[in-house]
Amino acid sequence: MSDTAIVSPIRTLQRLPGVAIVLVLLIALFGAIAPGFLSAANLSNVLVQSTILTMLALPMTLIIMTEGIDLSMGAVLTLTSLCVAIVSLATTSMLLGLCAAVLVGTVFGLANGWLVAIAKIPPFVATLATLGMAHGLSLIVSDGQSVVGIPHSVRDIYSAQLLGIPVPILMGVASYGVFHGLLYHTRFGTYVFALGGNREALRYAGLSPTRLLITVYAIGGLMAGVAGLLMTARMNSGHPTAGLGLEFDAIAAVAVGGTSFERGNGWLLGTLLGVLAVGVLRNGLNLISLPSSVQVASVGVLVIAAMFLDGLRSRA
Amino acid sequence: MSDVAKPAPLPPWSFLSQNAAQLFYRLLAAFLICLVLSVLSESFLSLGNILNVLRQASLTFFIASGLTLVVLTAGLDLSVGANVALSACLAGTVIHQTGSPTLGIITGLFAGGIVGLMNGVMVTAMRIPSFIATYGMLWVLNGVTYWYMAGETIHGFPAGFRQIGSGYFLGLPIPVYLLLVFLAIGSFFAQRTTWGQEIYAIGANPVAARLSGIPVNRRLLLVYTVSGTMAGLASIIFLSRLNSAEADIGESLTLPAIAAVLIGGTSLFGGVGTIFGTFVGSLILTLVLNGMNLLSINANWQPLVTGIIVIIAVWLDMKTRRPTA
Amino acid sequence: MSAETSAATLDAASHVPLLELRGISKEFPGVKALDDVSFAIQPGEVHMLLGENGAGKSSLMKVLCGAYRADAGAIYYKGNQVTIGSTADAQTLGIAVIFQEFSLVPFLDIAQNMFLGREPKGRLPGTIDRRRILADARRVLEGIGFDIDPSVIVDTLGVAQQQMVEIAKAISQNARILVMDEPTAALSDREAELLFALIGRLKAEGVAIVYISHRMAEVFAIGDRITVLRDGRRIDQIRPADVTPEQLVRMMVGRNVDMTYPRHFAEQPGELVLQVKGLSATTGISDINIEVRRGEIVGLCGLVGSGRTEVARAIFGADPISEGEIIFDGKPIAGEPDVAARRGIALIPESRKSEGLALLRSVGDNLVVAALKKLFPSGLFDPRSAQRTADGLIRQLRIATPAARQTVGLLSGGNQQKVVIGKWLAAGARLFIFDEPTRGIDVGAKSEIFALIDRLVAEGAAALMISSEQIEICHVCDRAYVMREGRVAGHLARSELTEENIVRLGMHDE
Amino acid sequence: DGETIAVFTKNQTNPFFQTVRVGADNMAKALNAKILHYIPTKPDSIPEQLSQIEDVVVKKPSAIVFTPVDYKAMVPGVEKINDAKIPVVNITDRSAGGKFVSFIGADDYSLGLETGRFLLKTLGGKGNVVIIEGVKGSLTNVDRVRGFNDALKENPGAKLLASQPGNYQRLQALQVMENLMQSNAQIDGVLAANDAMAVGAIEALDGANRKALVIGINGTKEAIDAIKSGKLLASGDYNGFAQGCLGTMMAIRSLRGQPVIAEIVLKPTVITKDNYQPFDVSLEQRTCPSFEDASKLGAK
Ligand SMILES: Nc1ncnc2c1ncn2[C@@H]1O[C@H](COP(=O)(O)OP(=O)(O)OP(=O)(O)O)[C@@H](O)[C@H]1O
Ligand SMILES: Nc1ncnc2c1ncn2[C@@H]1O[C@H](COP(=O)(O)OP(=O)(O)OP(=O)(O)O)[C@@H](O)[C@H]1O
Ligand SMILES: [Mg+2]
Ligand SMILES: [Mg+2]
Repeated sequence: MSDTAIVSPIRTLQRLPGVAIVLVLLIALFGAIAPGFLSAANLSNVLVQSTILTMLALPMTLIIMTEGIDLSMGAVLTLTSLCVAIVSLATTSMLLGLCAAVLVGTVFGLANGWLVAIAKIPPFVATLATLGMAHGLSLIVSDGQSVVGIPHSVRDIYSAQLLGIPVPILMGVASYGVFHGLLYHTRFGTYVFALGGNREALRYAGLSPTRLLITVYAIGGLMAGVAGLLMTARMNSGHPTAGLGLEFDAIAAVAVGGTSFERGNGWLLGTLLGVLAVGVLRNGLNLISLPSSVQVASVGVLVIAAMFLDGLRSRA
Repeated sequence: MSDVAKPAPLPPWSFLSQNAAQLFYRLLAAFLICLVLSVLSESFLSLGNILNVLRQASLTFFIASGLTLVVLTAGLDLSVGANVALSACLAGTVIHQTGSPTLGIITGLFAGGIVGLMNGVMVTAMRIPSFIATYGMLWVLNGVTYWYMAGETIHGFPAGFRQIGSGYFLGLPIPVYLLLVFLAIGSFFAQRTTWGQEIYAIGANPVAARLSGIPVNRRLLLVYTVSGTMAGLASIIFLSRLNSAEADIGESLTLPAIAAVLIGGTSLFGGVGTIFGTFVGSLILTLVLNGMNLLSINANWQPLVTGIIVIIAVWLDMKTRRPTA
Repeated sequence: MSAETSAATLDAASHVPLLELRGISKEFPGVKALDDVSFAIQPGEVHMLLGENGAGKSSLMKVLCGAYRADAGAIYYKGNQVTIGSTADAQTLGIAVIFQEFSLVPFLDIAQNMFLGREPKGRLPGTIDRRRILADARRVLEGIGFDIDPSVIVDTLGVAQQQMVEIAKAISQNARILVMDEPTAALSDREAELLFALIGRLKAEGVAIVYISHRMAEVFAIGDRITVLRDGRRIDQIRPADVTPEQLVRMMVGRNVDMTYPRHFAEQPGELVLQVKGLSATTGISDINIEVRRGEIVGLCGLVGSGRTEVARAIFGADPISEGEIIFDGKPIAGEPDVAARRGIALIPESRKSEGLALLRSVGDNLVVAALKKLFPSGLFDPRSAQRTADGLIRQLRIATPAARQTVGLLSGGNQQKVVIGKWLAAGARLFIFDEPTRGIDVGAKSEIFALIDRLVAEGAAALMISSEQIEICHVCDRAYVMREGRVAGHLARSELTEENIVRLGMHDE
Repeated sequence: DGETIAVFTKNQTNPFFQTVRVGADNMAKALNAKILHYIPTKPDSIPEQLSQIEDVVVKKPSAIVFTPVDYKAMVPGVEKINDAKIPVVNITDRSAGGKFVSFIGADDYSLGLETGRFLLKTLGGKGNVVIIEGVKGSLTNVDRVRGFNDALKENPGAKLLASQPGNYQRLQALQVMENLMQSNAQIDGVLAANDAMAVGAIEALDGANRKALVIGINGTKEAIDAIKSGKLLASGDYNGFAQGCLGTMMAIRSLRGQPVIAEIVLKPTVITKDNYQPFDVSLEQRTCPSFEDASKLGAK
């Protein structure tokens, strides 16, 4: 019986997905060599910095589960961030800014969904095109300039605390909670699995894959809207290129987190771990101040290593 | 069962029409853009501008043609742009150090090919999905290039070498010849060699391809290496055309190359597509930018207009796809 | 024929049918799948729907359940005309279907799959009452005698278990009309028994059952009425008591078929082609010793899960081997499938759709894919010569396709199987490993395929054949190995080849 | 002695910031301090630089020399540094907010204006010109292009044919130039917002066998070579090396309680065929200006 006691933790470790192993290793490594890494202030830093990406990566998980992809998310985030800035500047109301951002984000999400589900344009191409549109609109509405002078109520969101916990962390946790509930405990979540796993099954069950698919993309846009508020709050301004490229970070987090690009196999917690792994890596490398080019390369190494570990595991 | 009347035969041209109609619509999209542009700007239809567009399209096409093979196997290579940057910097250094363009060209092609091969190894031996493997590779390459260049620019190459990118032969820019040559080679490889056929088969169903005795991993290695080598070739064209190399040249090349492949009708799910389609895709993208420059459209509008054109082009393409049940 | 009269007497004898399809036609591009088909179902009967591959059985059922819309014809429910425009319409009429292709979602659990779209509502809006869905699922599963935890993810189940989940899913709808499209194709005997018992109970409750199968034995075991389709047309409607299997097959195929599958057994076994010595693999097989000679068809039988597929894959190089040796034509062989293929081994895999064919490519493309090296040794591909080869094979194997350029995914199962075999003929293979070559294939096609295999070995090839239908092994094979739990449990010579012997050797010792 | 100075620059790809970093390294070596460089892994990424600030504040370097990737969006970051009471010197782009020990920069507007004027003067105050802009919305670009335009206004004889973006990228500038040459038979002058684009435009002109006078901005090595060979008319000197030197110097001096200069705006120098020699030395060989020289370079 002592045998089993020893074997089982190893077994668990073997069953751990690559991303979890990588995250644990990174935390142990930086805890040992990076001064201040394990301080509460720094850990809170990592979490706060990861919220925007989390808010994109969660809906991205659902989208990828439907065998889709949303390349427009970073550009839409940029646009919604500008919306927050412009509207709250004009109306001095943070809430109106948020509403505008969520509206614009959702419209883009719906457009993506429409292009994918009804016009039947492959998701990669459809969202590549809407990426261009959102980016273009960002440049047009801002005339390529930063938007500043927005009310303090907006920036306070990023720095405020509730019960001693920074509000962005709370928003991140809340988003995760909502998505977890949505994916694993609602009918809608069940249908998201079916969208990627077997769309025919949905049709035979009398459900409309089209509507569901549009909803999934709309949620992506909506979350980009909410994240836009955080983005603006963080910069205390709106900027026409600020969020470009974040979609690839989100996609990488989803993939590293163990969600596969086919058959509707999604793992939401893995996505969160993926986001955190990238966050921890960047933070730790900043603390030990390696040359910047090493930092660039190490992001790639992290992504490859996590996937490689997963591959090893699935073969064993 | 066979002595009973067979089901009504397909019209004899149906096989052709599936591809031909698609090709037709894609060319139509390009033609429509041309038509609009030639009405709006009289300089558009000049021979000079047509050659100009072809020359500009060539760079995208070189990258996109190799990428087409990767996409045909249901893969993706996000590292092509970063590969161009690194290969260009290495090739540039070699030309500077040795004064020999030939050695530089070999270096560029070789560096690109090695990077492609590494992508292939990750996809086959390490079984990492290509999207992620090449995304990781993109970061690694950027890191290496940033470190290697340390913010410097390599510039000033021998006149002979410069001919490749900016020279003319019989009144046509040399890159246009190269474009035609590689279009022919690429199409021939894809349609008229057994390797090309195997690549289509792998994209359509990798498991079935393996169980049909196709050495899937070897072919994938080949495809990624070719894609990398084409990126290396693009880096040489880039180098000789711009007379310089720096670390950030690749960033703006990847997405247009992917867009060209997809607008050209190659399916991300593999097994469907042609090199010629990719050529038309590169052309459409280049035409859009050319038109906006000719018409002096406010720069802020360019991404928006490009996005809309991409949608229209792909939508036209989708219209002609045979519906699958 | 007596078709019209016998159908008329049948119809007159019964009252208004529960559901009636009249004059249904359905055309696909290039294929007339259904041509003026009429079909009626009574409560409490098992109505067998027979026909060769591509006869239109599945299509008719898809019209019935709203998955396809008919081009012409009408549907009557208890005598009233109805339109079934969607599967939702069908469900309100009490029609449930077990489709031929699985309609399960891989990464949901059994309960979620069973109640997809009909989940019990939880307390919060949009949520699912987890406890109830599990309880309901457990009840249904127990009801059909399938002992499994409903919270197991479907992707981890084997084919047979997935088929049982499909059945449970249909049963859970409390349907009055239940359509089963080849439900036993993937089931082992034990599970099939469960299903037949279940069908008996449902019948007693007055449920009308439409049952599609290619297994002749089942037709006579459970059928109350038979409708035969051929090339999209209804040929006849009769009672099992009124026909012999031979007559039935004649109706389906339009000619006589010998169901003992005559063979030209070789007088003398040829030289050794394949020698498997002490083969073990991590996939769960160990110490396998097998020999195959020229001119022989060697059977490989055993229960589902006994490791037959794994042996086939290991020989072909599709799975790595951990121990032992494979000798082909006197020389050892090792490596990936491309090595085996080059040496002249062919594998006709168990799942033709996912492993055998590129479904979206054309018949022609699929036929030449394994022979590219042989046909074009220079590496230059000539589409016209490929087309000629494909056309030749289509004629030789009598593959029913409008043209070589037809998408292979649109062919019927039997014809798809012929394409898989055809590609190895083109490649000139000398050892054919068949893994369930007749699964889901009609009697006509089956006899053609066996004739084909016979001709192959007569011409000097060798074959190793896996089949779950022991009767086929007995009819066709020169001798057979029986597997049990990953090992070869015994060898049966031609004279010992009986179903009893196979079962005896293959059974687990309790 | 032994202070650590964190130096923030915008990216690892633009040669200009390399000169800034070399300047900072040089000065730190001379003053016996240690430099840590922070550069976003994605060029000019706002979120990344904000994260780097947050991380560095945890690490508490002695002082910070700071180039904001965006002068407005980075203000909250600067305020975080201020809150952590780390002295910070602003270089290159003037931050729109926050408290700084000192600002060292060049005036983009007058750089644009002066180089633009030089081009137009060489053209005799007339001719057809085009502007190739940098990245829309970046401070440097806005000011440089404003300078170009004001120089054009002073010369009513000159005609602006087009103002198109090359995003500070060589290839894009080359293609924009090729396209513009198709619709404009006569182009006499090209105003490019940086040297890489200027050189790209020159390649385009060469390729078409056409001639035009081209100016760029930044005074990079490549530009000096092109001026030397007569291909490039002039380049406005942005003097990143001096900015790096002086920024570091001011940071260290403030730590050591020595007097600092609150603001140095380096006077624009237009590098031409006549005055390129002092710029034609490799970075490593250049020496940082002394504190005394600094005041002469353009202190306010
Ligand atoms: N979606 C479709 N598009 C085109 N043709 C189709 C489609 N579905 C079925 N067919 C064709 O219609 C005919 C009837 O097919 P169906 O699936 O009904 O046959 P079946 O009798 O069920 O055969 P099997 O015994 O192999 O299941 C076949 O020729 C098939 O190729
Ligand atoms: N104990 C089991 N639990 C779950 N699934 C099982 C079990 N045993 C076998 N299976 C599944 O049943 C299917 C058939 O098993 P396998 O292919 O290993 O056996 P086989 O001898 O080749 O039988 P067959 O050729 O009839 O499929 C596989 O999908 C396998 O995963
Ligand atoms: Mg069927
Ligand atoms: Mg099997």
